[in-house]
Amino acid sequence: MTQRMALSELISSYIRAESTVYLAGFSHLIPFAAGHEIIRHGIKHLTLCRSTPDLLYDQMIAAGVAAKVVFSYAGNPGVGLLPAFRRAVETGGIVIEEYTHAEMVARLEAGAAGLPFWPVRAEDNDLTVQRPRASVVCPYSGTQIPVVPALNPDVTLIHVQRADEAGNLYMWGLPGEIKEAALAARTLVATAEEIVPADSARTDREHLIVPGFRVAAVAHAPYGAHPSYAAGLYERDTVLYQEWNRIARDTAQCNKWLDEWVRGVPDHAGYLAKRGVRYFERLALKGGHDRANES
Amino acid sequence: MTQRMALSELISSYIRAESTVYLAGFSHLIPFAAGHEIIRHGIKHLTLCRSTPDLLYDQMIAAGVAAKVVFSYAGNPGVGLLPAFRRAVETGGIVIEEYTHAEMVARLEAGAAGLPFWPVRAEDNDLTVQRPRASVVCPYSGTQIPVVPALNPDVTLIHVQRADEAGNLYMWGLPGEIKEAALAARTLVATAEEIVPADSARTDREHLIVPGFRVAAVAHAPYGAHPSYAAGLYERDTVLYQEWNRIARDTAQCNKWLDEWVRGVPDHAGYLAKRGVRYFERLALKGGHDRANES
Amino acid sequence: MPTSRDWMIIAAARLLQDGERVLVGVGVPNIAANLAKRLHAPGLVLVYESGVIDARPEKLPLSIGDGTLVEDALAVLPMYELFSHYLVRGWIDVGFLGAAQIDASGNLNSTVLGPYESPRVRLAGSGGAAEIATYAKRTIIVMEHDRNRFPAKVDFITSPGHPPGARRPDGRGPWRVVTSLGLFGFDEHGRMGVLALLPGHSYEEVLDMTGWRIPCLTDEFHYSPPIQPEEEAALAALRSTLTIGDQK
Amino acid sequence: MPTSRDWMIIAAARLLQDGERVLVGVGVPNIAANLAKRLHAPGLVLVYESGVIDARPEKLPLSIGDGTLVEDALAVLPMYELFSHYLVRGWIDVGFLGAAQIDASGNLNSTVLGPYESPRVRLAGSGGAAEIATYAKRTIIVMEHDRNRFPAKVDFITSPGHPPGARRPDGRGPWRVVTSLGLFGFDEHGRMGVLALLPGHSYEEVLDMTGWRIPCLTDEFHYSPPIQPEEEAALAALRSTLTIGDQK
Repeated sequence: MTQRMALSELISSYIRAESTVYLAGFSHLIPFAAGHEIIRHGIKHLTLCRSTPDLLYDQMIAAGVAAKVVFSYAGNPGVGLLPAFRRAVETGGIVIEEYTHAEMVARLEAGAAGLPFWPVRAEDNDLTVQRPRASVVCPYSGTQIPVVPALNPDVTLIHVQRADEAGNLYMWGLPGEIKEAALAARTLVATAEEIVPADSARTDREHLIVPGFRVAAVAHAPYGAHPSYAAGLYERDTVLYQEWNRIARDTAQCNKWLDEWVRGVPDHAGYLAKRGVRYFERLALKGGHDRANES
Repeated sequence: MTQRMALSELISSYIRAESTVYLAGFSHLIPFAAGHEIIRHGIKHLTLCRSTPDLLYDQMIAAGVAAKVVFSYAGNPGVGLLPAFRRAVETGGIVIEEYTHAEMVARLEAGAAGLPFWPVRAEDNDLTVQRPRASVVCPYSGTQIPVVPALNPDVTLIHVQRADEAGNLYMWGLPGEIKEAALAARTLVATAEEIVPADSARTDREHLIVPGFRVAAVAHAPYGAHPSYAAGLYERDTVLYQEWNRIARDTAQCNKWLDEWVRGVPDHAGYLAKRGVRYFERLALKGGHDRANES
Repeated sequence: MPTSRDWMIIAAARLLQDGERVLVGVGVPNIAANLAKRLHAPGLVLVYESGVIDARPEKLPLSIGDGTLVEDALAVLPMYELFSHYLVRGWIDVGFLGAAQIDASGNLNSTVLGPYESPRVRLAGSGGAAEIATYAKRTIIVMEHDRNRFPAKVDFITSPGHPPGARRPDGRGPWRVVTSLGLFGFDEHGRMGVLALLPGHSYEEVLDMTGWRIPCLTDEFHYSPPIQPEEEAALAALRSTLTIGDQK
Repeated sequence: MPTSRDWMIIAAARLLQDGERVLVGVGVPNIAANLAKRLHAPGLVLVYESGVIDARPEKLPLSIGDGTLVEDALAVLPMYELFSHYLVRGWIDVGFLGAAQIDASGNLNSTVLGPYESPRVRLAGSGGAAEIATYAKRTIIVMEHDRNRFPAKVDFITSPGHPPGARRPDGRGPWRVVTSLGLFGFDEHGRMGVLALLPGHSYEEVLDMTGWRIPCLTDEFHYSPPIQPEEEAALAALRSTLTIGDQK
């Protein structure tokens, strides 16, 4: 059964140095609160996986958390590139393992199904020159079918709009590859904007992403995706995305920012307090939770 | 773009003798109106595919429509076996190609993805003695992984609770393998309980099964799944399931029933008129359409 | 007076534990699982191959695709997802199946009586039974005890049981068989034997109704406890949820 | 006064036809596709690799994952389904992409400037660009025209263009390139050439800004019609939907 715990305890219980983690999310529901907690705990040598590494992974790279990134698109959405990621790749400070989106999500499908590979339709390109793609011979047609290897993260951590006390996780808005990453995980943990009594979200099953029995632990983390957005709850804090784009070009500035906003606060509650309640009010969407069933 | 047409025209336009058809549905949303129309049109030598052939396929077999059945479970849900199917198989009157459920839906996944095979986790059994299962060697692990061949029906026909004028198809309740069968089809057509103005169902996108551009044609067929059920709209007419179980044991009785209820009425409207409006009222669920968003 | 069918249903229900995830097959297992959930196992997670996870049916479902399974379910998944992401990944504790035939190794036949190519009786086929029997953490089989249904070797292996000479190494495969005569288990060689007899039945009767010389795995044949009033009442209540004509 | 960037956006928008299904890439293609939908192609079906089908954004989306794309969309699918069931199955009419570099065969680079193992500039990577460029029925590329961005051979092939010496046989692959200087197509050998010049630009300028001797595919260089008032107004209106600070 799902354990409910504080975010700090969840991170120290489940995220180990040198493990392969998938902090999921796609444009929205990026688990910033959890990622920052990983930085605070000083966990090192992680392999960070996500189709779309963005600001959070850039901050984690800047903080020295990552040894490797497995990805298909590393950008700051609508703003530009990821300065810390760029610097790390350009100076050899990090190992990368790179795919296309279609390959990356196929890797998760294999992981979710418990199979060692997945067939894809794909042409060769210079990525497959760098990382030759295997194939199998179709026993029916005799054709060579490209395949990609399964990805089974040691831990997938997702952030959702709603969890119930039984650990059932509900999300809405862009699904990206969040569910596949959850299902492919050896261990699945989550943060949630709100935790409601067991069964109280049961009528909302179109938004169930995984049942509680698949979830090892859940922590309450309101605004846990800030500065990304949570569909139906709050908007993206684009100013911070732009700000990071400037800050992150300079290592000293990066560290100063991390010291102030991550290492310098005791935990996520501290982060929220430091920003202040009023800060988040302007990001709130009209209608708030009521929009769950529309989006 | 999706053409809207009468059911009779849809059947004569899209269902050809000797083609492979998938009349989808899983316990509910069985496209009885469309299947009966196929019988009326006297179309022959069809290969009928569905994971769960039930009453409708039994009637189509009894009517001499089918040359072959591709399936994984042929039963009368909650009642017993399928007498006409049994007779046809036991006397060699029909060819069967049989899978497990997991294999059958994997075949559709391959078809939906445009790949010639699909990997599965499965052990051998006597089905694979009858129909040896191919495998591929995983290039990463070196293990033999069983595979099944893609299934791409010439035509998949599904019945949905709601279509809009643009051909967008919406369903709720048990999904079974309905969406996969739709996506695997070379040509997809549908019948619908109701056809609403274009875009008027747009807020209901959790229930969208395929966008209109995938749908060649749609016909209006209220109570088009009777005597099976349509979640949220009407209940199963279990008495008819039990009745068929008796009738179908005898070929003459079978034909008499088909003459009366299928061949003897001009079309689906004629069938509804023959049953009478009052007949259907007792099957209506309390709340009717309003339950769409719950189920 | 409870019939031997009632006994079988109740004995099967008792094997399910609260909180387990049970993949429920059609027929008697469906009745027994719903009964367990109304008795000692309210937290039993009923899973159906139709895609339903944690069903809370108001009525006894007539089939695995009955609308009553959908209404208050936690999740209703495409079949592909249920098989691929849940069953074969090991998230099901108990496969709870019926069959037309079972043999000494726990192989199940749901496909055909007689030869496959020229069947005497063509049955419904596997559905999910092949994968349920091989990927659930353990399997419980529930079926009427009859010589034709308990042959030394089934006519057709739909769901493979234990391999020749041994139990499956990982605990999977047939664990218990509940019949109208008694309760059965499997020895270290993966062969079925008697664990207990239902009241009013004898080992001789079992031998007579079984197509091989089925051994005893215990000295204590007594099946206990007897049917409790609340069990009988719950079974009657469950059956009463069916409308006339649907009785089973 | 429209800038050459405005010209590029408008010229790209004009290539999209009403009713087409266009898979919209990040950056300028996103602006152009949203502009087309507000002008001559209200029935344009905007598809995003984020899983959105038939988006009707109120505002200019800042990225392919912007919430405005989700609000009134027809469908919002898992990425896997969008790629597997729609894109690679041939249901996308137009792939509408930007890139860091393009070469004479229409190969696109979105991955790296300099060698992959020791990059001068590490870019974002493929995302869906590899599959979009190869599985859409045809591809339109939109990018600023600059010598560094139009080398004879791209530093890295993220999205393969036409094969050596020929166009792709099935009509797929690069079809048009819209730049800040003009409009380009591909000859029967799959090599890029000039179709038209934007006002104020010359063939000599194109030659100067292109890393190979790019030929002319037409005698008529004039790009017509000029920017229409409604195009300029629509572009301004689209940009005005962004809040201050988000301008692009």
